Amino acid sequence: MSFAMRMKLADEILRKESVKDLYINGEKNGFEFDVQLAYYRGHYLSTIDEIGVLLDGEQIPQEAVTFEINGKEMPLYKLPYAVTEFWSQVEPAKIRVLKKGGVEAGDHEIELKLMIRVPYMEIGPDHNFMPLDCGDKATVTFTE
Amino acid sequence: MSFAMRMKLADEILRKESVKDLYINGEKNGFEFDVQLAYYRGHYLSTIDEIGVLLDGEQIPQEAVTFEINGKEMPLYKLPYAVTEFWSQVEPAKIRVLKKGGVEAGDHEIELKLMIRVPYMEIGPDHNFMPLDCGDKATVTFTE
Amino acid sequence: MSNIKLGATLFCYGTEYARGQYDFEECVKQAAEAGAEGYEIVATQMIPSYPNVSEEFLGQVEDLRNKYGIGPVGYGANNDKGMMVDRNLTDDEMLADTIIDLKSANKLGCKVMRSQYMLSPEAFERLAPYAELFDVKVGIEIHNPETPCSPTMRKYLDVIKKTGSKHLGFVPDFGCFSVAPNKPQWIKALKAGVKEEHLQMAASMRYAGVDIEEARQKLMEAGADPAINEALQGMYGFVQFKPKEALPGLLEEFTEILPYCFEMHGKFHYLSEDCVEPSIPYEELLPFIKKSDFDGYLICEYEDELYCGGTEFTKRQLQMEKRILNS
Amino acid sequence: MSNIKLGATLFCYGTEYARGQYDFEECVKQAAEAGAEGYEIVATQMIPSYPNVSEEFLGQVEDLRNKYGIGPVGYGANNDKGMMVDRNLTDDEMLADTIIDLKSANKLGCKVMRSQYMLSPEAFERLAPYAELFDVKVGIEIHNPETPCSPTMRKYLDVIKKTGSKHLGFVPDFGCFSVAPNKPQWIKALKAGVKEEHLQMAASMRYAGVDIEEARQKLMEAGADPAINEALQGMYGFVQFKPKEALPGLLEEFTEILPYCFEMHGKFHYLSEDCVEPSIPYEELLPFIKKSDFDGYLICEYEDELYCGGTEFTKRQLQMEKRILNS
Ligand SMILES: [Mn+2]
Ligand SMILES: [Mn+2]
Repeated sequence: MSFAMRMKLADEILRKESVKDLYINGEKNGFEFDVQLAYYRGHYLSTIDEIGVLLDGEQIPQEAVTFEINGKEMPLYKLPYAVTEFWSQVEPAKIRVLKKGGVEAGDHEIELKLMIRVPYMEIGPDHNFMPLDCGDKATVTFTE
Repeated sequence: MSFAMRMKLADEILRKESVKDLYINGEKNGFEFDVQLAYYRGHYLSTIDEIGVLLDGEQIPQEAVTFEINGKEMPLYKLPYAVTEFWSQVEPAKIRVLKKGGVEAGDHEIELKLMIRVPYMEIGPDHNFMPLDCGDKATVTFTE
Repeated sequence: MSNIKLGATLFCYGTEYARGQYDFEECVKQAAEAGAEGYEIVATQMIPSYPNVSEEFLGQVEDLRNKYGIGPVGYGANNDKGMMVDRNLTDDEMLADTIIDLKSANKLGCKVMRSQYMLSPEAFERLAPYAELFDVKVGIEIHNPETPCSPTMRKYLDVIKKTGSKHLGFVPDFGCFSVAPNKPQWIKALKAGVKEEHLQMAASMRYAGVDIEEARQKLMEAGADPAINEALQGMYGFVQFKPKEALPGLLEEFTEILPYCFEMHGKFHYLSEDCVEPSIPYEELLPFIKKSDFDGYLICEYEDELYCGGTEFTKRQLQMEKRILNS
Repeated sequence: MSNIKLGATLFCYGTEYARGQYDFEECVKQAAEAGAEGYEIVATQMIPSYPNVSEEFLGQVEDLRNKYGIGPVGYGANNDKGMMVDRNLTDDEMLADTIIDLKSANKLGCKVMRSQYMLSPEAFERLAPYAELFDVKVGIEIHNPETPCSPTMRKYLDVIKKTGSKHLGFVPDFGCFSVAPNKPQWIKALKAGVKEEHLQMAASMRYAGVDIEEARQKLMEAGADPAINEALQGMYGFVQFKPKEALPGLLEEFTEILPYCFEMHGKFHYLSEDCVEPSIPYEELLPFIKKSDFDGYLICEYEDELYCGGTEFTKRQLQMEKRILNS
């Protein structure tokens, strides 16, 4: 599938001002950020076909990333199965990334890959639905 | 699998005193009741292998039954997929049954069929886990 | 004698809502100010605890009814057949989900629910007793490129007639009566550098029923900017259009399903200051409905393809509808 | 020199908790009154927002610490490999879930987490850097019928040695040192009508290593009540036992893994008023640990097979442990 819909209703999907260091036992050991669902309606998390985080182009291991909505912090692997977890388009999800020692001071590019199936737009047989690219990237400055 | 574990820690799984008529637009059109998870710990709903309700031995259509925990009222078909919905053993679920005209006055037997896989007790290869029978039945009196 | 009430779907303010410019209250307020007598709520868009309605949200809905004088009259359901990771939902499952929607519609006090044709005719048929139980009328939306009596819609018509249920019917979306190109796509293409002559050429080919691939090739040969592709896709997709001469035939189809309509979507894509929708023939449609026995809400529905917000356009749409209906 | 702290798992009060006789606070209070210096919490049993720890629950835990003087010291994790409908979780998935457990353990201030061998040695190995990040030591529980150096446990020992991580280790459950039949099952069988002589016969065959099917057949031939089957299943299952002569060998195995133990489960099934566990050799085990370099909590753990509640037994167990350790 080469074509994927995009619907960037809001300027920022990945919210720059939400990017923060993540602390464990008082020390920087990762980062977190908020992301809004880039569509005019909400979706069950089970419509997520692909999700992942890259820092400066490098893939973060899936087990080190969590996704939180509705007060539930979930491992990424569960999202495509989460048929009862509805993501409202006006409630940003919080993505948390574990990274030993945190992110070095300076500019870094954070990328979220996020592909969704639009579950009421069937475009072919055999479970074929309109793909929606909800990914985004942003360059942010981390401090000491 | 002929053997299934039972762990009726509490006397009543299906709580008799919780059985009530269900009203739609002011008229009796079903019934509801609470059920506790019959095990010493909670489980993800995705461990449910089988669930259904019978009234006086007659199966209620699956689409007419819902299961509510954590403020979410869900159709039965979703339960075996609900990998992020955790059912605490001390928070009863509410089962709601749609039935046109409600239940006639008099004694009736309500049965809940509920089979769960104990997900940390592997008893064989190929996704074979200890079956747990969490079902129950109760005879209750409905009034006019 | 018709009894047409005018409403708006809060979906009109979808852009403002997504950007955090409007919260739910502001959407209701704007719909009231635009002149809507009631609103449709797209459940997946604005119900915080979707698919269930919490007591908290219900309380807010009632507060806003007291404050602005309007409440929900239509429940916009989606039918997410593709929501599971590895397979389509079965009819049993689609039915079960739609019953949850019925509960929520009923809780909100909506007497009408819009469903989509992802709900199969077979599941729709099985829904009838439940729709009756909750006293919520469920209408399959007839959305462009479908027309009132296109083969797919005819299957639902058969079900409605077969069951004889007063709780099954249609919600025609006026986009299905488009007889001219979609204005926003035209504007977007021009902005993207496409020449007007090439857009005209594309529209002519569409009127003439030329195949999309052939049209694309001819446009490329004529030197059209590749940015024309999005507009072309639209002309053959969800905003396609027929020649004006097709209108009598469409109205004939409309006549056949009208007895089964209890809500309509007054779709619009653009309304200049003179309040004319360039692609949808409101001057013909509204008098036609006025003469009919239709009793229900005409819900105006702005599709914001320009991402410019629906506030001003929705006011114009309701003005336009009133003007035509009162003339 | 050992440094043994005495704790209790709130699982001891599982029956009272399930019946609504005790809420979470009462469980903590009872553990404190029984003399525990800290408690283990089985996450799937008592964390309301499992697998996450809410601020609300954390607040309650801190309130109870102030009120009763004890807090959580061990996090009992389950490893639900079979939680998905149609397949087992992969190592990647088991690892991801266990990291969520680490977060929750850390949030509760637990320095030790009990895991189960459903978490494969390979996933356990990959857990090391995360356990270090959160500074939570993760121990695989050695549960009857496993023994400290049984083939399965040896695989984890290899991983612990290979990684050299101070954050990977074992939590031996003393049930693995059983050298006599389980008392509650004996009691239940007698109540169900089984004759004592048939239970004795079953135990003798178990000691002698007779195969379960052969044992069952011999018991039936001897006229045993079929209710003996549950007891027999236990004797060959999770509450199996070895002859007393096997104890030195077991303690030798224990010696090999002791450097990697940072928590132990003082399992008990029954404690009469004289405070003796009929199947687990505490008189030998506790002096053995006292002489070692073990530094951590000995968490007493009542397995309530009689559904009679653990309140009284847990008090006795802590008395018994203190008596032996202080003698
Ligand atoms: Mn519409
Ligand atoms: Mn244990």
